[in-house]
Amino acid sequence: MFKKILIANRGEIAVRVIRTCREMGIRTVAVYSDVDRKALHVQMADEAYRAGPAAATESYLCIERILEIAKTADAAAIHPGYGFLSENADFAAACAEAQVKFIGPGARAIRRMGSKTAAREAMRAAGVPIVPGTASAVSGLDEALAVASDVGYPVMLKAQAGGGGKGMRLVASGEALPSALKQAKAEARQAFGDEAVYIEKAIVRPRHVEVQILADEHGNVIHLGERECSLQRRHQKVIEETPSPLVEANPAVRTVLCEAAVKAAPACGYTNAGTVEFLMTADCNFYFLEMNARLQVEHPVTELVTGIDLVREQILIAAGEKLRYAQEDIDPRGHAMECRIYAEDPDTGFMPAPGRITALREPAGPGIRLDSGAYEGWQVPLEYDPMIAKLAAWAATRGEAIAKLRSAVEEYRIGGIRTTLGFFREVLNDRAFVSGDIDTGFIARWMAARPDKFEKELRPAAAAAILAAMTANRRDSEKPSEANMTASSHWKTEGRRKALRAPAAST
Amino acid sequence: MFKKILIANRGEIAVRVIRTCREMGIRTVAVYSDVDRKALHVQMADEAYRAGPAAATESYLCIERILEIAKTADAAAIHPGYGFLSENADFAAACAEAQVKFIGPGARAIRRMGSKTAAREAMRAAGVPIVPGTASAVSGLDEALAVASDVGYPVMLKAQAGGGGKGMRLVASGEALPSALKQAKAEARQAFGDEAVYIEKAIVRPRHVEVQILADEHGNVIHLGERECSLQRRHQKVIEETPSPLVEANPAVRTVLCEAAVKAAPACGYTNAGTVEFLMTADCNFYFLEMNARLQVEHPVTELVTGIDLVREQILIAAGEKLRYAQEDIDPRGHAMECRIYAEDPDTGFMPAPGRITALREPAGPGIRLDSGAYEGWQVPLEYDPMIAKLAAWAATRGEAIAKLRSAVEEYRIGGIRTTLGFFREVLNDRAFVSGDIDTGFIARWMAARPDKFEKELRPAAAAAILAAMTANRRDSEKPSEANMTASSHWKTEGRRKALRAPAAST
Amino acid sequence: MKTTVIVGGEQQQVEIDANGRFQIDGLGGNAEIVAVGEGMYSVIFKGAQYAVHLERGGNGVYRAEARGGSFEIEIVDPRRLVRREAGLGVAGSQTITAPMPGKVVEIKVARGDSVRVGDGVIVVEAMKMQNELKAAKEGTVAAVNVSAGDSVAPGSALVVID
Amino acid sequence: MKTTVIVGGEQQQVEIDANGRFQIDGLGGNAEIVAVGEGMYSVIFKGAQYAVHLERGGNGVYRAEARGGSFEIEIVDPRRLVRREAGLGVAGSQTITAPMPGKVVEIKVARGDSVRVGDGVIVVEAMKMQNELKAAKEGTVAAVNVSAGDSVAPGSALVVID
Repeated sequence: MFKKILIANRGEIAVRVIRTCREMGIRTVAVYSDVDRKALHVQMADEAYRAGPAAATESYLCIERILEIAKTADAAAIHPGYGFLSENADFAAACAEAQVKFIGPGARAIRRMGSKTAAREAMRAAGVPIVPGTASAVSGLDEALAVASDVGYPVMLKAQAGGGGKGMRLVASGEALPSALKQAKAEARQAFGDEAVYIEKAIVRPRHVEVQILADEHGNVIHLGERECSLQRRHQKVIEETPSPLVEANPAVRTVLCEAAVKAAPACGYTNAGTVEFLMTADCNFYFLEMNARLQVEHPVTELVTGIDLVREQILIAAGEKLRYAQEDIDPRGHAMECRIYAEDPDTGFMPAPGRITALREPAGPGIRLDSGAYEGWQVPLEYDPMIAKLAAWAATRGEAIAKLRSAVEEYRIGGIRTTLGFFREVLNDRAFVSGDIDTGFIARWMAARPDKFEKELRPAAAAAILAAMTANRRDSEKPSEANMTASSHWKTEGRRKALRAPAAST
Repeated sequence: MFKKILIANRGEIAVRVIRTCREMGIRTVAVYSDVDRKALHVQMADEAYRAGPAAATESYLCIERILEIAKTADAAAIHPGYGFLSENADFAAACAEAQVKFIGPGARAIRRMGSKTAAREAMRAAGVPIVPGTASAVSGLDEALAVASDVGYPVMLKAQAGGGGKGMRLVASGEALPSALKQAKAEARQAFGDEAVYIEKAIVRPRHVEVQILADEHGNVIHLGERECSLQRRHQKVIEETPSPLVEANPAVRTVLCEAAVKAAPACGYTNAGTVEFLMTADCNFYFLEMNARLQVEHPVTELVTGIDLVREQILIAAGEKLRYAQEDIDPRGHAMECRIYAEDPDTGFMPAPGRITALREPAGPGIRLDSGAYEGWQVPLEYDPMIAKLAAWAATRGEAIAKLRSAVEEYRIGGIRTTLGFFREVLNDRAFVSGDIDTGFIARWMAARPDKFEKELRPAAAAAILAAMTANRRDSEKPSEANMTASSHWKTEGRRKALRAPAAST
Repeated sequence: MKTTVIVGGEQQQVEIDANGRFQIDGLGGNAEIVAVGEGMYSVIFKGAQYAVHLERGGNGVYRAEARGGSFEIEIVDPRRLVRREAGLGVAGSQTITAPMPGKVVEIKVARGDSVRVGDGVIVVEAMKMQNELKAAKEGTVAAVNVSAGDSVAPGSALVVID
Repeated sequence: MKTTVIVGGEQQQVEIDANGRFQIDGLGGNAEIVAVGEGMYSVIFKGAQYAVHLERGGNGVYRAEARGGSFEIEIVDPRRLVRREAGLGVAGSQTITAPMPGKVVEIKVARGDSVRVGDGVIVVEAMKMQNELKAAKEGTVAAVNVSAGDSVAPGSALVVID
């Protein structure tokens, strides 16, 4: 087994990987950029090395620097987390060359899966259904317009090197295509260093259903069931769950779906943990979307129902061990659901809201799992992804899991910055959501129709809030103004409640 | 279903019950004494009423006041938690009379089980093995001496109305009996308002194994497997786990043990959740110890392996519903272990250490469950039990659960007061503990032989600590001294490490 | 004494005495208000308990969360109130402000340009997301206060539309 | 400049400069020390990271936890050191102090009584537990400063044995 593992990541996922390493008796090496010296993942590691300046390209994305640290620290393996270098084939190749084990699939499999177009081809060959669209990146606007009118609008623009919604755009008509293409390319270039974008027909009201697989280096592949991640905003998942309510209602589909996912792995020489993503229609037709050659953000819900620690299995697989489970050993229990807590302001169209966390009360108790990179006093940096924590709940049924998650969201208090907690409080109470009637357009529609909640039943709560505010105001008027006052001083001007896509204009 | 439940308790258990109520859509009513106005359970409740002054007898133990509040708030049921009124038959009877449902067994069953001697009789009649000793409370010192020399030393003194180690004393010889009897009676009187004490032969190096049962009001009884709670200090459990390592190694015993527990319930007309406690010898003979007619402190470990919310089941049973599970539906998975975090100083013989919590970092992540009544800024009151939180870990195996719990203890930081966290850090690393070689005398022996850990491997850590202390000292010398300084100013005089039973003498 | 409080855009008169006896918009009673942490309060009245989380916005403005509701509360300083009222009716121009700290990536308008509601005006990047800020009124660009590449603080005025 | 630090009962000389370059008992290097919360520090040297949790005990005394070890550290103020050394050898009497805030339940000795090591002297109750404090030396009770029923603060002198 590895004696020491370097975690080439930051935030909650670095913390999460460190936890499993520690439980396995493996020493951990953290890396940090200049703005992350005080980050939680550094405080939890046995060793910590400065990777470089704040800019990710000069720190967390800098292959030479990461490998240099691995060498200095004598790390036997590198866990890349998700994002950053996790699906970078060059990095996997460089690790192999430096004789540091990359905990993930080989460079070749990453390359094939990383190119969404090559992945589509491989899947088509393996007999997995795919969405109609271009076989490779479009050369320019003219080709894009031609393809789009060929498969028919709406179409989806996607970064060839992409993932996580970066460089993705839904385009409803030809007029919107030029600007969308430009933006998608710019985002793709910035996120992946590759501006290639391809086109797919947009499936109407699709659900996002994905299958977790584990593949060892001896040819064994199993799946750990599906997850549904239909609640997305700007193509970013925000709520994920397992089992999928749609699949759960149509259990015959599960067999076909999961078998397709298990077929996908050998089709590209895949090893380690991976996720095969599908779009699924209301009548349970599904199409290959992409394969994520890494640990997913939403892996905790699978861990909660299967009882399997995916990071532990990743490490064991990377160490050359055979899978410890056969397919029939996998016996999911109950229902798990996760929300991603972002440092974003839902009342200003989810604008990023970095800043200092001045107060923190974290939810806990039966069935609650929190994966967080935050602590009281921590300054959420401006430079990276705004996700600061993942809150998950497990219960016997979906209804109980929702109730539990709702209650935990209510308990969760993050002071000093704006977060998406209030948004989840509302969505988790939504009748359609609770009934499982969801698709990837759910949140956009919900935001547009978002109810104004200043209702009678809240009157006593408003009175309590007023009384607390008056008490606080008496105190505050005796104190000088604080740093975080500035950060929040624009509320007043934003109008109340009705959140537009980008309503940062004020009168 | 009940619309509103009053929780006649405080601290972590009140918080835990509130959580399940909230998930079930039941409104919650908290009660609080004068020193608990800012307690966490109050902050989480929908309604909160002052019960009385700090003294428990005038607040949490005051039956009339609690029932008065239940009436004012129009609560349909009362959950008593553990401790306080949870096993008070008069309270259960008073609830019945006031037509408020007591969430627990009926007054008669409590009375029978509450009298340890009557419980022993009932068990003997039902064919459950019991420990040799008196059939009822001893009349005085003379009888005590006679019985003790009859069954043979060592003997155990136990409060007839007891539970939770209060009023219990192990007596090795006749000389120690008078003072022990006096102390046990005083403690029993204070804790339960009843000084009756009985005598049992002390089983040598017993293990404490108990079985969780659920009994509905329609005659159905199931068990949820066993727990082992052999790690005790002053007869207080400090680490609990399920399954029991001893029973796990002798699975045939489980059937007999759990069947005995299931027999116990009808023997005394028992309903709702309960626990049948046994002493078990190394060769798996077991003797009925007592029946706890309430939710146990350590119930989370059972919840973690079975996936069943015991509080939810308690409420459903109290509402008259039939058990939702048959015995064959109960399918425990993996291993769970809990430690009880006390506001006590392990370096001064576990002296209570109330005070203000000045910093708090709570552990979280995969497999971690925290039930806490604490928050940063909270003043741990002097008046009640010093347990402030329970930290539990679930993993596939016992070894992994220990590693996880150890790691979580390491993450857990409670500033401003002394706690037993450091003690757990050491015990969870103990070789004998890890191998499962435990009994109820484990901790006392371990404390006596507690190793001095200032070893070479800690030298760099000590250097880091010195550097941090020097940095802090530069800051602190610029600030006036703080409130919590006083609370900790006696460290210096206590000598380092070697903790005596009651070493509060200083030179 | 009465205090003027603006909640959800509506002015209300609040009375509260030293014993916690209060009167707000027809609701009244005895309230017990205790601070339980930075910005955390527990308020009890008529038996009901409200855990209130307050965020201070400056100038007597607070954002409060309680019982799943979120409220914006302004406690009006009588002196300020005079200024507020004097200032009414002056407006009509629009200032697009930075909603978060970030970097200006692109400015899509120049001084004097005509814009319509929904037109993209400026793109600000933070936390790896490019956010296009749009015009919320029709008019003419009166001022552009920043250049591409500038770092901007939250609330700083970027573009003014007349 | 060298600072004297007492750790685990042993005096050590510590050198540290403004850049974090330090020398302790043969260990040396460049340390980076950052505060990450009330009493929480992260110290990195030679690549190793130590999360240190400090509790302040007054007079330059700290209890520290790091890497599973717990340390008592006294940073010696040169002026205090002089007093310390001057005070040595005066002792011999023993003061039994309250180890926690609590209530005196019973006093088992009176002034002038002889006590032996392990004799119960006084019983203090806190958090529902009665704690019997015992004599740690043989001698005579020189003073009893409290009565049954008294509330006592931690560290207060209860009984003195000569």
